Amino acid sequence: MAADEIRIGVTIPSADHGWTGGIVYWAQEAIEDWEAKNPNLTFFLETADSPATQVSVVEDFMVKEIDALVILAHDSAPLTPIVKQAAEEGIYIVSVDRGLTEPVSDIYVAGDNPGLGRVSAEWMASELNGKGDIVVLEGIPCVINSQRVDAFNKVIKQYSDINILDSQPANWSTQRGLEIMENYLQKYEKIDAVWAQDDDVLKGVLQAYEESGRDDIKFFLGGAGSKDIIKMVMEGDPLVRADVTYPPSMIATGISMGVKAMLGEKLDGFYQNKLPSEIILRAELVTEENAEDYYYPESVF
Amino acid sequence: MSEFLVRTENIAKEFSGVRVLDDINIKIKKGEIFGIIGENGAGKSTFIKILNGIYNQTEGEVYFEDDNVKMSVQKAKKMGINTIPQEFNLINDLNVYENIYLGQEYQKNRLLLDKNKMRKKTVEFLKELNTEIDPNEKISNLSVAQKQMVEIAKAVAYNSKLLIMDEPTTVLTPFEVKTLFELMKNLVKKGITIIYISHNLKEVNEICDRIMILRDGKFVCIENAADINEEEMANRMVGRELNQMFPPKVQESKENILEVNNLNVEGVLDNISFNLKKGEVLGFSGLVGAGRTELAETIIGIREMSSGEIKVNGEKKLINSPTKAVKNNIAYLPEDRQGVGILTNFNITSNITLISLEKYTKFLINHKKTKEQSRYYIDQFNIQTPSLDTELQYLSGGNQQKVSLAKSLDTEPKIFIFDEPTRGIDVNAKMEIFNFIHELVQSGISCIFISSELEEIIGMCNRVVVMRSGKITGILEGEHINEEEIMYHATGVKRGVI
Amino acid sequence: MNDKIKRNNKSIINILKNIDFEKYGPLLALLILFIISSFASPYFLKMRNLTNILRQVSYTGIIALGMTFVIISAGIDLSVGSMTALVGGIVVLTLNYFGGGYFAIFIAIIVGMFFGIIFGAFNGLIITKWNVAPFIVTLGTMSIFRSLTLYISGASEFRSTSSLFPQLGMGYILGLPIPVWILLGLTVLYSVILNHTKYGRYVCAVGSNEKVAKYSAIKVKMIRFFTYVIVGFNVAITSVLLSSRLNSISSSGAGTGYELDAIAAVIIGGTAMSGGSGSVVGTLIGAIILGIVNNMLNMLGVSPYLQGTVKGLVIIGAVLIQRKKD
Amino acid sequence: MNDKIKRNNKSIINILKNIDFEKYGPLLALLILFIISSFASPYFLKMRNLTNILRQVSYTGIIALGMTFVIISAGIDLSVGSMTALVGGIVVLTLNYFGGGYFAIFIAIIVGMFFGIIFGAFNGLIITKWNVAPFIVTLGTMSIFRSLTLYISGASEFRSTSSLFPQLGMGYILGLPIPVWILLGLTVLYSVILNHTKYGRYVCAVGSNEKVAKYSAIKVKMIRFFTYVIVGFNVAITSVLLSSRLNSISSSGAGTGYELDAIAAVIIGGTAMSGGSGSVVGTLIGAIILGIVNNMLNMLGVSPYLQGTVKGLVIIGAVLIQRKKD
Ligand SMILES: Nc1ncnc2c1ncn2[C@@H]1O[C@H](COP(=O)(O)OP(=O)(O)OP(=O)(O)O)[C@@H](O)[C@H]1O
Ligand SMILES: Nc1ncnc2c1ncn2[C@@H]1O[C@H](COP(=O)(O)OP(=O)(O)OP(=O)(O)O)[C@@H](O)[C@H]1O
Ligand SMILES: [Mg+2]
Ligand SMILES: [Mg+2]
Repeated sequence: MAADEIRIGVTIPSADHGWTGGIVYWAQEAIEDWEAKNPNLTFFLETADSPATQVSVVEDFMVKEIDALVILAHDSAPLTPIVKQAAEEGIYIVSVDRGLTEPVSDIYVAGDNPGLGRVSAEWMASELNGKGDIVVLEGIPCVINSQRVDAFNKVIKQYSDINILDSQPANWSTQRGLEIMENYLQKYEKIDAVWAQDDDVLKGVLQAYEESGRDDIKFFLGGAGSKDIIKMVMEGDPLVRADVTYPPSMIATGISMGVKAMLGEKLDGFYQNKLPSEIILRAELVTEENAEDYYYPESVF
Repeated sequence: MSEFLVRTENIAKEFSGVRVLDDINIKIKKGEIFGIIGENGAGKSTFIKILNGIYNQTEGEVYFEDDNVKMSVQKAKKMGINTIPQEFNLINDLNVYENIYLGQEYQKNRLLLDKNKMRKKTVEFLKELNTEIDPNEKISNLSVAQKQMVEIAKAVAYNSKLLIMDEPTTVLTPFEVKTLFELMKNLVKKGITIIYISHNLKEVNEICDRIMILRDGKFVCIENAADINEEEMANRMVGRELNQMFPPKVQESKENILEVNNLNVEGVLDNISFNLKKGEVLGFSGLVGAGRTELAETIIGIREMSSGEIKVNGEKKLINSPTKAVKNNIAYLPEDRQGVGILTNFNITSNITLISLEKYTKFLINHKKTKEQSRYYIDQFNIQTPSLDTELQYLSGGNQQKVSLAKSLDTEPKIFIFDEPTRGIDVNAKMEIFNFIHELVQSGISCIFISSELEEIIGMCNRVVVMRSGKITGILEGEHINEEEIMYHATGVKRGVI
Repeated sequence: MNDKIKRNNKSIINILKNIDFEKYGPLLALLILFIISSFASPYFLKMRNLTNILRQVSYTGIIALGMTFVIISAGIDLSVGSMTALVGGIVVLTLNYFGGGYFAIFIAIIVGMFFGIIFGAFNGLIITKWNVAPFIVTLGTMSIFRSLTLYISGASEFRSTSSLFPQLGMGYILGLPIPVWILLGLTVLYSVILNHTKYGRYVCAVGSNEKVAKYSAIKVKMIRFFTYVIVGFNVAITSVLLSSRLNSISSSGAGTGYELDAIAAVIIGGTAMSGGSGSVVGTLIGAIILGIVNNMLNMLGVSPYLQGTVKGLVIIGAVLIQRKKD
Repeated sequence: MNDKIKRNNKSIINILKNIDFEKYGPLLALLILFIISSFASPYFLKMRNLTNILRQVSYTGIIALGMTFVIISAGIDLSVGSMTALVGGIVVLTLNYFGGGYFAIFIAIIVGMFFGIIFGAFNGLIITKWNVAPFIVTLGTMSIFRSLTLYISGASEFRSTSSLFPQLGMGYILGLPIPVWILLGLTVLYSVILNHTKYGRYVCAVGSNEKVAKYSAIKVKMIRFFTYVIVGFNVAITSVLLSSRLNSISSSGAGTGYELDAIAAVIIGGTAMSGGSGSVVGTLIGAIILGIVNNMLNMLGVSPYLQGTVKGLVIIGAVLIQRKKD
């Protein structure tokens, strides 16, 4: 290996639903871009289907003598000890999205899970004028899901006239979203709005609603900003008027931060020498007005 | 303490309401050989399964050494009751010595198995039985007769008080039977009591002290062996006079229907050549492991031959699967009934029509026709069964054998290979089967008749092929078909020497 | 008089005692569950809810019908979920390629069936030709099929551009969704095949005792092979229905967990894992039982965390009812 | 001379022919994989990499050792993954409750073992006492255990506050990680139990032919029952090691997929799904084979989408080498 070769290991959860599919896509995009730009950069990209597998991946990276690690942790606590060990061996750590439980990363690039719940709730509350019955379709029961749902519920609690009728896990799966929504539609005579938390799930939900032939639901809100849903917002769909971002491209940003740190580059327009230690990506509200800016037709998600 | 080891009082057994044993009161003396005979389905196996704890009686009491016991398999083992069952009770995945000591292993330091001791003892037991079987051989690699010897060794290996033998000799040749009888006599001398079940009335008469006869689950009588002869035994078993055992032999035609030339199977068969004539019963005799079963399996395409040819009706045929054998009108009745013959969780009809299913199928199976056909066989062979839908595991051993026979027959073969066809079949049914074979050959069907019972071979066959360790050592005809010459060719030594 | 009553009483107990629990166990479990559900939730008996359950059940149900044959022959197929995604992807790609009209739908279905059969045959071939344990082969292809799906799609969705295609998965005929008709039709078809054809009989024989089957001139490998082809074919049907319903197939999510659902349906339906015998109608009942459980968990609003506990208990309970007495 | 060479050639071929592929198949597969890997990646033979592989393997490997007994007895246990999470959660909670010192670690381990045995016994009890198919029971408890884990943690992580606890999972003794020592020790122990004790013999007997075992006065249910207890015990060991390594347990992610990995290791190791015989050392080899495959996929940087394909092919290939001739 060349003396000035820089080795960067990237590990992310494997594509088990749309959003993680997007993560894989954006990671590959960023790696391709950087490899084209700088021949000294060598990337290793590994997906992992569980926290324990991801620990193995990091162990393997260490054998490969990486200089920097970009990690989107499967779960925070289980990955912390091994990342800490990597950091102790002098590897530069970029942690993306799911933070670690100890301050071991050099940079933390994150989406805002509670933010997603909060922004969603605030928008829904205002659309409902603080009054109405809503149902919720959650993700897989896990930390991220809890963060989103808890934040959502906290905001909704402030509106005494908004009722959460039901909240069930749809596992971030379209088919499951369809089934759960079918059941909701049987169970509740009147629903004013639906929060699906994830755009994949929302697709199933819309399908179920369309088939039911009902017309009581005023609007639906998904999450994460998949291109299909953004497109619906952009085209002024009356039922899907907004989306809240949780962009999978954050992994690409994380990779770039890792590269820049290795190359000793600064951020453009940034007056500090070192890169920032934390970058939190806002959970942004996408509406018809700004949807065009969030539409990436060539992305997989 | 009384002189009786086992007493039963009013034993009765019902299976889902059907009474298969009724009111059995017997006393078995210590140190005697107690024979039980009866037709297929008479309840012999059921009776001993009550004694060894496999079944619980519906009514009545069992006394063992004067204690009233509610028997279980565990208790029976503890009390020293051991059984050689009618169907093999061996674990295929374990080897010989592991099977022999299953449930009664020797241990070192009360923790680890003492394998060497068990191996050594196994060799000893097998030697006592004049059998050479590697104690490390897996059961699934043994021939049926070898498995039977292992079963015997297994029962003998335990410290028994009561040894139950349910048809132990059906696959054994006279040579092994003799060894077994000697062993039994030795055991009795040591004070062990033996219950002996067999359809070979001659053997029963020879070895037993007293004989109990059962008919339809009911007690008929107990006689001293000295006071009763074979014919009487058979008559009382069946409840009527029996006539001539073997039908007359049919003159075969000159035409060969099957020719086997220079057939070799590596390590098993060595240059086998013989022919089978139309309408002939061709006997195959030999000792355990002579390779008769292997030969049959090679002819029907189960085993691959390394060289040689098989001609059917003068035409060379490649028979490399049982399907081809059936196409060439060859049928096989296997000796290993439960291993390869019948499906124990299928009912009678499904078993009988399994090979010949084509006959009953246009697009769908004609269930009516299959039922009619199996009813025909039930009548023909007098198969004892509650209904056509009874799964085979609930039939008695002999009746299972009859179903197995019907299954092979239903393919309407031109060549029929019987491998130990009378295994576990009562005298009456034997006669029926012999008559049936007679009818077969009369109608021009040719039979290969593999049997370890010399009497059958002599009584039934036009010619007899004798085999020894995979080779043909002689083909006997006419008056040469006698016990002495067969044994000579089978063992390679004159009688009396062995 | 008294005497007669007593006798009557006894006979009722006898009748109950003599119910063949092995045979009617699944039906009994379904009945009990149905009655409990009717009381537990006012929505359960709504016509729409019942048809919903049936449609939700049809995807894994159809696969389970094929799985019945595999399990009766003493095999197993873990690859069905991944295969659903892969075939679904192929169906959508074909559909888009030919423009999404009626003709395209027709071609896509044919192509889907073709690939389902090919993938099933691939499993069957390795299992029978090379004599590798079905569990391992299908564990391997489970991984392979999913990976190919991800590769082809770049881990995204296969999205159909046809506006006609969804009619198949969404449509109703005589008040029942089309997938339900297909499920019921296939149940009848396979039930006939299992009970009234040579093939069905041979599948049972092979599963019961392979050696006996071989000696009985049954082409054991061929019979085995075709059980996997049948599953592949059924997977293809499910793929078409599922992709039509959603007008898309997610490469990562489609079909995940189908293998366990399908196997569970087969076993709840009374077929033994050890093979040898089984019932296609039982499998249908098993699938419906699972569907009702899922439906009721939502309808009753059981805590998301505890849904798994209830589901597990009901699955065990359903089989407990039909357990064999020793 | 020529003659001699010929004869030598022949004898080598004969030797190759006579290798007992069933017995040494797993070892052969491992050797081939090892050699290929050494050439394929410069990192493979690094000491650090080899010990990494062994440690990575130890979690499912330990479970697979127990699973060997279950499968030999013709059973199956799908609940091991969920059970790992639940026991792991309990271990961490206990640890935190007692303050995280050495004493707390000791108590936590004891409590973990206890619950592992209890959960295994629960599976075993339903399977043997009520005679329900192992596949269904453990499918049910797989769902139940996971659900309880989620419920207890509120779907979050169990985080240990102890700074001593990780030493167990991360520490080395004589150059090998502690979990590897435990894996090797247990392999020896279980190998002795399987091959040199009555219990092991009986497990084989029960798996090969239950009826014969019963008639040989073997307490079939008891033997079966304890195979599940053994698995539970091993799951507990894995739980302790895993939670110590991660100093936490994720309620949704811990142990997912362990059941398939463990079963695959057992079968790759030469134990037949149908039970009756098997090898503990084989299982260890099977687990290592899987570990090397995973390691190589990472080391060679195979495209994430195609990793599944390679993995599937290698799993099938490893068993193909040791297939039985008919
Ligand atoms: N488990 C069972 N369930 C139902 N019926 C049974 C069962 N076992 C035996 N039977 C029936 O009991 C009767 C007696 O069977 P048993 O095996 O005792 O006969 P046997 O005298 O040993 O006959 P064979 O000489 O053919 O071995 C038979 O009619 C058989 O069908
Ligand atoms: N599956 C097998 N694998 C290896 N060797 C076998 C196998 N089956 C049988 N043999 C061996 O082949 C030889 C011939 O056995 P075979 O069963 O054909 O004898 P036989 O003449 O039919 O006598 P019998 O049936 O009375 O035992 C025996 O030595 C036996 O050990
Ligand atoms: Mg009998
Ligand atoms: Mg023979």
